Amino acid sequence: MNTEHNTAQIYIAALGLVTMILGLVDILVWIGFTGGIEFGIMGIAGDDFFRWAWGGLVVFLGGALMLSGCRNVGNIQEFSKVLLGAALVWTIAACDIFAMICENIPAGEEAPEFLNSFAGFVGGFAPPYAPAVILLPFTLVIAYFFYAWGFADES
Amino acid sequence: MLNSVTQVLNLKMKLSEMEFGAEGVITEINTEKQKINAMGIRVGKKLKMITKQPIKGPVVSTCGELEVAMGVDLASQVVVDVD
Amino acid sequence: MQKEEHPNRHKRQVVQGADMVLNEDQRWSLVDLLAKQTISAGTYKQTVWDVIGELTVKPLTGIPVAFAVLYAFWSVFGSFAGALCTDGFFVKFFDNHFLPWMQAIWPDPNSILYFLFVGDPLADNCFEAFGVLTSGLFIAIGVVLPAVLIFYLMMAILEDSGYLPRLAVLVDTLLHKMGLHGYAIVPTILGLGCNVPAITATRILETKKQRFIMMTLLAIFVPCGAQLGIMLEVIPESVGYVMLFLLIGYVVFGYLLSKIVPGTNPEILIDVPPYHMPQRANITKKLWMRTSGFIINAVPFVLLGVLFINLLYIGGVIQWLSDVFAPVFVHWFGVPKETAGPLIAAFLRKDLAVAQLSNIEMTQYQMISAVVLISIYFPCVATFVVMLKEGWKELLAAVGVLFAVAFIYGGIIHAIGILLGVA
Amino acid sequence: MSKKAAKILLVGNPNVGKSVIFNRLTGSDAVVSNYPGTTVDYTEGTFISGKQEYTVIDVPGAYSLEARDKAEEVAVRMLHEHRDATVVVVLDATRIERGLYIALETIEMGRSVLIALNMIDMAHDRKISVDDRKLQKLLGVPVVPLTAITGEGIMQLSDMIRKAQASDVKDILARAEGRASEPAQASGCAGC
Repeated sequence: MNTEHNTAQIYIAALGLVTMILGLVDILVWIGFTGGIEFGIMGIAGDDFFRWAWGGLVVFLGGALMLSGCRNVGNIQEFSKVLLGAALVWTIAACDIFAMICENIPAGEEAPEFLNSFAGFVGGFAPPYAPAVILLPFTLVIAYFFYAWGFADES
Repeated sequence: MLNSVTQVLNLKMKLSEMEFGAEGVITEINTEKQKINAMGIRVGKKLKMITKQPIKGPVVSTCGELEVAMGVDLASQVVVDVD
Repeated sequence: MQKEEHPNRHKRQVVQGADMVLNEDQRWSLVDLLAKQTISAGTYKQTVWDVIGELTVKPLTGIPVAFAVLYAFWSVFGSFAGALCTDGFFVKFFDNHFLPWMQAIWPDPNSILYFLFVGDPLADNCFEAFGVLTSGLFIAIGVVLPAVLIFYLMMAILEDSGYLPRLAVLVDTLLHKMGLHGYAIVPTILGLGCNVPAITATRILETKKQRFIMMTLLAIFVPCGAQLGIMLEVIPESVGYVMLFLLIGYVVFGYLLSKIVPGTNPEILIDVPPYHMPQRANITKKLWMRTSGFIINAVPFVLLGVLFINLLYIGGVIQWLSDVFAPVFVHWFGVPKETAGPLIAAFLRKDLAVAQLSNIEMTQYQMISAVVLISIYFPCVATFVVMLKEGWKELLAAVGVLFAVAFIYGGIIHAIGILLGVA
Repeated sequence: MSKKAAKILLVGNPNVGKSVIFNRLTGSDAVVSNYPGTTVDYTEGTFISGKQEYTVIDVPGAYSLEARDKAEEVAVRMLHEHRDATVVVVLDATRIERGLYIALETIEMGRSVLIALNMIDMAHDRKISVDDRKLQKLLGVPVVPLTAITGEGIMQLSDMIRKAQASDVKDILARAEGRASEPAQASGCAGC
């Protein structure tokens, strides 16, 4: 258990740090330090105040929460901070995914029909993705800890 | 009429001045007693200060299973025997 | 602290039919006696949910969560109402199917009835047609309804999960200084859906002063879901700035009002319940009741509003008003004089006014100024009526404040524009 | 449906699950009304138990009957308006004390009362046990434990409504202080 916690600690610390950096980059791109960034499957357009400045801030704060609780993750108080930090990232990612779904159900604006074709629908989910979406699978590990370490079944 | 709390070396303190996480027994409620009582915060009950918001925001405390938020001026009228 | 309102002076006379009545202290000690004999608490280990309950009310950890919740609120709203319902479905349906059909079946494009109900015979979309049955129906069903629906759904989830009191505690720090109460966040958020239920929700506040400030701010600075929907549709790139100006106005004028308005502003004293999983049955019931209430109370006004504006156009009233007020609009607010028309229209439905604005040539900053002005200008008729129900004196005072605010704030925004060099 | 609809008022603190109980009891015919002269809304619905039809009113949440805000004022007025109604006081089993206060106030009014002890599952999770039999004996009115969220105990609640009865606070005090051992008359059916 202890070594598992140790590894987890390092993992969460690294994840928190990366999350903070990516959140910060979201904001910086919006401010205008660079144009939109594309890096592999990750894309930061930075065009919209709401999505990138506000959303980026939430990602940044999520990373900060994970980092603040990583020192002693076996402790319920500290773990809750980590979980909350992950939840902030999930929120942004879920909103992004929900937006993709909503945008891809209808056919394009010029198309005469109402519903998108199946291929068109699936195609709408092609990369690039926002950092929060890319962080999603990595932060879901924290949900695994939540169950694996028995925090879930106390109630 | 409730049991008088006589403990040694305890510190009487306003709820608004308590440390985060500090616990104690309420000894006086000097304002809007009826209203505060109705929320379940009463003299003789054990209370734990959870948090207070910055720039004179509300104070949150728990009293048993109850969690109550009150403005800082109200909180300064609740006196707690801190242990 | 003396109380402003003594709601029940008749309290004591009512207790009858019982042999004995306890006073407050006696009753509490009886409660203690009963509790002692019936309740036993074992040792209970704090769960993650309890800790999160605490974390979300502490400022350092709670404020990030509040940011995320508001982000989600806005994002889901935009995706569902904007991208999926309005853009994805209703625009297409109304522009490609419904409008051509109306134009084809309604006889005599040159008649007054055609102008009133179908609008411009050459229009190829429902924003520009401006007939009761074209633009009116499109806005009511295609734009406003999805906005209000998703809005009330999220509000119901916030309420039932137990997050709302925590949000109230966090924002009370600011709202109390504006003469309000943390729970003023409820009418504020509801007002982003529709001002009518929001005005009703001001009952959550304790004193007349608080209710007056809240109603005034709602009428002035909180754009309703209909407006938001239209704004997202017509000026998507500027909505953020419009909201920013409105938010600043909300805080600044709230603070000023709290200094001016007489009355008391008691402090927050609320219960913070533990988190609960929202129940589907409860959510759907609430959603249905609120949405149907909205359809009954607000939708007829959209249709009547379009009719009324069209009549005013035919009568030449709008033209006359915009000539009279042109100097104020051009020099003081820095917007084109054609905006006078939509401003008159705004009294009936603010959302329609924004739609009309989209047809006027102007710069982005002028557009932002005009939309902000329309938002802070008069509440729609439906809001007006519910405010009247709360008391005509308050309504008159609110109207006075409103004109002052619209005049001052419009000038300030123009000045900021000049300073930034974008006006 | 022999008699005309009997009235039930659901009374209790805010956040005790009153509306969940209301939704469980009544069907989809619930109506929201505005209390005359105020901005406070309340919900009204009907249900049938045994052969009796009941009209249930979900009274706005109140901490006490010394009304301090509009919602509490409406709660007090409703209690006075419907003098013949049975009052179901809803308590949150995890935070009983605060609810007992308004329960006692209602009993002192001489009303016919039934206690719905809600959120039993939460109390169990939190290792709080409430002796509902004892509470029933002490108060002299029927106490029904239930978990409205899952629906557990709702049937018993609707069956027990006709067993609601008035109690005297003098006797409650005597029993609580151990001066009288048992309630004067059998309270409801302690067995069910």
